Amino acid sequence: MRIWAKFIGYARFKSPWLLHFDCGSCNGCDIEILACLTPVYDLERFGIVNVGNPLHADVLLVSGTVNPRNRIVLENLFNQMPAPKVVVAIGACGLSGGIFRGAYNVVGGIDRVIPVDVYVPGCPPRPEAIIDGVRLGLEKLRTGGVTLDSKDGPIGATKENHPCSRTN
Amino acid sequence: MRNALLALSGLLAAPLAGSLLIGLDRILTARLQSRIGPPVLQPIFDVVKLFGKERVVVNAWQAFSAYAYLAAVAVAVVLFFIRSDLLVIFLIQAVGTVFIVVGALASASPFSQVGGYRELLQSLACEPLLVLVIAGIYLETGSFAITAVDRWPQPLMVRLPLLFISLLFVMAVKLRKSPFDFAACRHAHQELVGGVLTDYSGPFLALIEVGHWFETVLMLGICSLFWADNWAAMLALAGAAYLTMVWLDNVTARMNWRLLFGYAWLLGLPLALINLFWLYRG
Amino acid sequence: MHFQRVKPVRTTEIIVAILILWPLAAAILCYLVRSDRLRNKLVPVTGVLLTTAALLLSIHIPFSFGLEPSAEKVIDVLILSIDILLLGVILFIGLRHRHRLIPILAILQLVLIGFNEFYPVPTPRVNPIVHCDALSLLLVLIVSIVGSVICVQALAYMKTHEAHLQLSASRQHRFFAVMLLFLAAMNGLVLADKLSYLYFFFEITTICSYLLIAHDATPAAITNALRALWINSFGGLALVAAVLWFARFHGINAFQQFKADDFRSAVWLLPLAFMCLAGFVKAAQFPFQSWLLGAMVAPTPVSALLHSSTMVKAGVYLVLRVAPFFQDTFLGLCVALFGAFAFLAAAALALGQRNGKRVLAYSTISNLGLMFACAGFGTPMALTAAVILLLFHAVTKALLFLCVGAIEQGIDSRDIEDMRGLYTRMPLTALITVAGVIFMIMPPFGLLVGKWMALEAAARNLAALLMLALGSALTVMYWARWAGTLMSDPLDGRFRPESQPVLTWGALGILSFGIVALSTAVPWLYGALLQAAAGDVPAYSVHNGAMENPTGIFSVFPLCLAAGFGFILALGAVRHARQARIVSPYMCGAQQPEPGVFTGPMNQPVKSEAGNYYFAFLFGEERLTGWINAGALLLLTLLIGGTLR
Amino acid sequence: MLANELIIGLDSLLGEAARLKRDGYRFVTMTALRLNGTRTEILYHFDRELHFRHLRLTVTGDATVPSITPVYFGAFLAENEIQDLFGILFEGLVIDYRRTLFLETSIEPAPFCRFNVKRKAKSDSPAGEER
Amino acid sequence: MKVQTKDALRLKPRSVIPFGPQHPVFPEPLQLKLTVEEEMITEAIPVFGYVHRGLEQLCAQRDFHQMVQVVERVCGICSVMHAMCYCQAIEEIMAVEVPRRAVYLRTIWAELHRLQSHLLWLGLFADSFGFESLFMQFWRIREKVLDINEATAGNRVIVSINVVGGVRRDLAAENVRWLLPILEQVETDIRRLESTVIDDVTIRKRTVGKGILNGDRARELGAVGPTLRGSGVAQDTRQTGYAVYAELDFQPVVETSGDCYARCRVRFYETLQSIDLIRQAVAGMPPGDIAVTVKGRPQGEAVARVEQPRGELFYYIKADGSKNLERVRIRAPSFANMPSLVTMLPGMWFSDVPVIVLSIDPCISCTER
Amino acid sequence: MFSMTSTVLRNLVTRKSTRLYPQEVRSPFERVRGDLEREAANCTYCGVCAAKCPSQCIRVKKATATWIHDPTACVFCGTCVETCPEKCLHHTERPRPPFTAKDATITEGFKY
Repeated sequence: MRIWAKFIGYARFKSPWLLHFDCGSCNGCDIEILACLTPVYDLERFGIVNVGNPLHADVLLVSGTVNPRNRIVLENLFNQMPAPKVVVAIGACGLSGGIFRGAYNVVGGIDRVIPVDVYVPGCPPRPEAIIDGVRLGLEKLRTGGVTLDSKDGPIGATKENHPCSRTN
Repeated sequence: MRNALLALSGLLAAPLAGSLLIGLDRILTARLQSRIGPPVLQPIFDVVKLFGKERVVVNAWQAFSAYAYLAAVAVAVVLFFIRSDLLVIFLIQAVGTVFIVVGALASASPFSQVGGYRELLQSLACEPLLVLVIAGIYLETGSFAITAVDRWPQPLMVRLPLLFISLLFVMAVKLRKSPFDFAACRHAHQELVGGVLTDYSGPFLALIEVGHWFETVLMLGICSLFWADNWAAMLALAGAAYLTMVWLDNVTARMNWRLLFGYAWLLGLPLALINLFWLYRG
Repeated sequence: MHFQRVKPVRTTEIIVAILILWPLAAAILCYLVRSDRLRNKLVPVTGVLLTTAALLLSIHIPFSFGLEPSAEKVIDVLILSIDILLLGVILFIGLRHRHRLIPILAILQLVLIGFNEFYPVPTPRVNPIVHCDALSLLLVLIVSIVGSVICVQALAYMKTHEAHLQLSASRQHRFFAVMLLFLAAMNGLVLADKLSYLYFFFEITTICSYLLIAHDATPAAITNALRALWINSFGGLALVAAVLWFARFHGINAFQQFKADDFRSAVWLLPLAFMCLAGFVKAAQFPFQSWLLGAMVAPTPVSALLHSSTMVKAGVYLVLRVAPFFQDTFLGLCVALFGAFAFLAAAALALGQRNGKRVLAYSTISNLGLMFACAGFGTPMALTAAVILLLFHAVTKALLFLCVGAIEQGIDSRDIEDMRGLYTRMPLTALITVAGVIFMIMPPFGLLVGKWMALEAAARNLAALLMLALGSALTVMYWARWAGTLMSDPLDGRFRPESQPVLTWGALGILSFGIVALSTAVPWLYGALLQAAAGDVPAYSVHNGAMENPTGIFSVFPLCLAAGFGFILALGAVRHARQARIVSPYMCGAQQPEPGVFTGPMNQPVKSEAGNYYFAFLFGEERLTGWINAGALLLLTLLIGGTLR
Repeated sequence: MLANELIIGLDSLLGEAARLKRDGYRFVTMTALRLNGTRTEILYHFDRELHFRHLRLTVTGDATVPSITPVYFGAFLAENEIQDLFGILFEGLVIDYRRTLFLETSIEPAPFCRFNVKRKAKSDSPAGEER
Repeated sequence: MKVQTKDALRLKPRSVIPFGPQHPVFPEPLQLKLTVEEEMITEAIPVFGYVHRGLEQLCAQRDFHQMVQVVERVCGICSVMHAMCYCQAIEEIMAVEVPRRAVYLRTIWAELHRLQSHLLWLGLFADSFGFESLFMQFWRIREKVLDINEATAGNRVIVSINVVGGVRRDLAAENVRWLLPILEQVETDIRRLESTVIDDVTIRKRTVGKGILNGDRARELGAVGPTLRGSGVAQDTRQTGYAVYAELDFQPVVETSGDCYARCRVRFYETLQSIDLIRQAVAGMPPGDIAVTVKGRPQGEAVARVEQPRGELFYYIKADGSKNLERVRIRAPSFANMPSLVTMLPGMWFSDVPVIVLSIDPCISCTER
Repeated sequence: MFSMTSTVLRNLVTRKSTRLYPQEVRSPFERVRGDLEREAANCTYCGVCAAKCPSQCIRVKKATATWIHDPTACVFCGTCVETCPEKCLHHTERPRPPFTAKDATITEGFKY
């Protein structure tokens, strides 16, 4: 059984399927994510496929400042994903709201809505950084310590699972 | 006893061969796109990972459909390995299709539903072709049993070349290859997201993926019957057919189902009929 | 299986009498004593009796018997006078409703019969008058068992039905009287060997169907009943013409006198073609399909009993009975093409239907077409296919009709679109319906065994093969669409039992179980009954539970085993999956907590909908029926004209 | 004080728009800007052969502006946007998102407002897709 | 908006499909509420607001220099044009004379951006009809353009090169020498795909006759850019001669059939046109300063427009003499093309939705800002 | 017809265009705007960078000699680098690596 569990862990590491959601970003990050899948960076080397469907995905890549309308979408997508799952926030907007902090329709930061496992800074981060970010997330996936269980119901930005309070 | 051994080997070898084939397919596709591509074992990693995921269902009966689909294609492959009746194999693999559709329709997601209808339309377009292909084999060998093909002195290809082209149509559809991957697409960059597979998740998706391995092997198996002289020729023909599929996948845009009907019924069906007509006359 | 008449004749005579006369008596009793309590007992008792009798009959086949000449004469006269009476009734109905065709057709039949009586030709005395071989037995079993189940279920159905209609006075006595009378007539029809008796029972079924369709007495019911009456009268005319032709020109008045070698010239084949025509009419083949479709206005048990599982089988029986005689003739080829065409055309029309009962009706026509095609091919394999289809179609279609009846009473609609997500409202009925669909289109169930044989038998006929291949694909499409629709909707995984009368559950249970059991037992049934019903030459050898011949092999037992195993596995998976986390279906992330609802424009909740595809532009009735009728007429002309060569 | 500018009033707006359309002008966009007090300026930008033409309309308070979407269908997004962000309502919008084009109703008041206008519900007029 | 096609047939139950906000064919969140009858679209209602950030209002919080960085991030694909247009408007208000070399550099980067944006679009468009290997090819070529960006401006996508009064970086001579052969390569690569994009049967099956918009209708709906030029209207904002376009030799690429195929052709040939323009600009680039120091604060109002890859980009700026601008109004081309999209969809097949939507190259972040 | 064939076949035989990123790292271009670094020794805490930053992601307190830069909000535009009077800010060639948790001192320093 332990061997099987180990094998599954290995397979998780070898076969992360992506879901990318643009949560109000300027396109820069989204295009860089897409660029990762194309020949020059070829994320499929790592078994990564962009599935575009939360029910199939293991890794949620989110870019963009969250706004009140799409934060619901983001929560929905996150809750639909089967555990174990990793959330990678991409770009300055996704990390904190970036340059748009202070605008009236900006919630600012993915981690105010769902727990984030990896932060990839940059505006936009270059594909190498995104690859690093995803691999860092996978490392977390293999060693545990990610959002393994989502059976506790919908996850909002509650104090307990807020990554800022959870880590450190 | 021999049959039992054959059946067992079919059950074990088919998914393995199917997964490796799809792994190779992904590498080759990547190379054609100037990429490196995933490791050969990638399909196996994918499936193992999916088995290890949380069970998330949209409708519990989808689980039924997934199992039924897998069972149907597995039985079809087993029947193929014990060299049973081609028509029975056809009917049983059609069961798999129906369960895929019922599973897709069981979800309230419009993407899954539309995918279900498209899957039905696909089978509507290509099942008559498959029946005609099988009938052609019967007319040539005098029996629907595959054993008759094994015993047949000359390759079927000699007398059934047009039917083989029709079979390639069916293969393109069944293997979900572009240009006919509009019901469910492996790349998912299409209007239907995952098509019929949209609302399957985790272990259930894994079952369907394994089923797809079986189906791939089955289709290539039927293909290989056209040159059943020796193992090398069978493998070569199946390999060539699969290469054709990969090539087609990479040089065509996705069609829609109207165009599929156009091609399958206005091109594939007449081709098959012309070939059958020869056989009746000859 | 060649027993000469060694069995005591007396037993078989009693059984035959029970099969025909008991339901007749019960019908009269039903009509006269208008008591619910009596009826509620009488109908099940009749059912049990008929079932027992039919089963008992199976150990005596084949047998035939005649009557004393004096007795036969009495019965002849009796039957002739009832014939004339019936035609008089039909004439009266036609005149009363100012129908143009019915009186003409009735008068034509009367003229023919009267002409025969006034200018009789000497014919050899007929003995036997009753002949029961495996084919007849098969029909008797279907009529007696499936028919009884439907009648018993109708007890429950009609109660709700009448409550729904809010009638002042119950008309159930009449309804059940006609239903039972119909069972008697059907048994008589398949057991009678003498052609004039056959015609007599044929007419009774026509009248019965008229009465039952018109039962609700709504304008639509009357119109459709009249349509059924005139079309079936046309069939009656064809039959009487054929019967009289045989009697007057060939001196033949019973099936037993047919000899295959005779049927080589037009004078022999033409009446045979007429007989086939009568069969086509009764089986509602194109272009006569409209009566069957119209008959759907009747209460659902009527549809189940008359119009799909039993009455239309009379037509198939008639053609199968004469099939050995047109084997290898042009007529046979035409029948095969005609049947294959009907199979394809009806499947196409069914695809364009969203009325569940009409889908069933077209599916019936389609399957009957397939049986005719098999009869036309005439090879042992094809005839085996025909009888297997006959058996399994009757049972499966009865099941589906009862399901649709239950659904209709549950949701007040026959529209397939309204059945979307029926599982959440009527889970068990929905599941049984889905099971019925699965029985229709999936191996290893009997119908598919039949279809497999039919396809293998058709492989030598390119045109028929093409039509069958296309038709099968269409068939799968419309059934799978329906099954998927029933199961669609987001579910919380809970099973809420629904309430249905115990009789309905019983009927549905018996039929479903029957199909599974019979399907598993196909190899055994084949040896015991079906092979004999299909003719003298065995088409398949059975070993290890597989049907096998040089053409192909269908391993029924192993496949049933696999199917059962797969079913249990999959059911376990469902139970297991119910424990899993239920999530919303994929809605592009816009879903709301309420199932199937997404956030649309202006933040308003929008119910996501998914409509079935019906391809009205291609498969709509308005679009296709004309062409199909024309094609069928063409084939019929070819069929009749071809005999004149 | 843009070049090629015409100052118009509420009543001459639609006529002017229709005239521009007749003259073959393409609708470019609309700009709203909040002036001091309760006045709001709405600029309509048009273009013909790569030359601009602007209409300047000044409205006061929570006046309702006639929509030019019956003339220029393409203006529906711009007008809806101004409804959202400035709280000015348009009368006769062909597709009316009822102030939900960009913003959730939770964002109150309209972000470009320097004073509070009441979000008037336009519930009495049917929404765009019913027309 | 409800554009009904024919009478609804009795036998056509409708489906209501939420197409987006998260949908793999849209890189950005946009929702189309589609009503479909047997896969034919009868009604399409777009839903916006998933990318709205409200950055026009940020001018109250950032000074007019900082706003350059903000408007660059309206859209990550065409950031140069946004900054350029913004700077042009401010420069007009403040009457700043921008050095010639800076204007040339702006033009070069703008055309590089157009080139990468069109290549990106061609890839996405190929993906919209499931031609994955073509998608990969175009994106592979695009990487070379991005390399030029990265080497010359320091970043791949959002190059942050414009400032009010000029540009921030100069193009060194060795960079120019290095850039031209790469452009050569890019051009060869693109030309190699010409026969596929223009002639492939399967592509034509999916694009010809889809989403037809005739010239009059396009003008009436306010369409701009390739959407307009695909409908036979030869209008290109670059003809106004902003930056140095007045000195460069080019003709707008125009197609007449007005369908997705025409728009695809326009963009495809515009990539080659961009390469040509870059070459012209590089050849004609004068020596000199790359920026002037801007002193003082703007007061007044101005409009400016440039040709973005998707069409005409329009800025209206009003300044009241303070450090912060009073109003920045951005009308991106996708905003102007949305009405065309809404009218193009009904009557088309569901499988054509991605093709038609992508054919206007929608940039939702531009549309909603 | 299938004119893509020549392209895909050429791809099959020519060198793959994939950069094997984690194994082989391409040498960066000059003056690439990577991570932001400060040479604390030269910094006078004048606050020009904080004032000019369009993303407002730098906080400077002269009194306590603190200079906090929030990498989660920084858009790496280079404005601070150009405007720093002491030239003590510069971009590295490598982008800032991803991290799994926000730095508490930064989140404390920037309450937004």
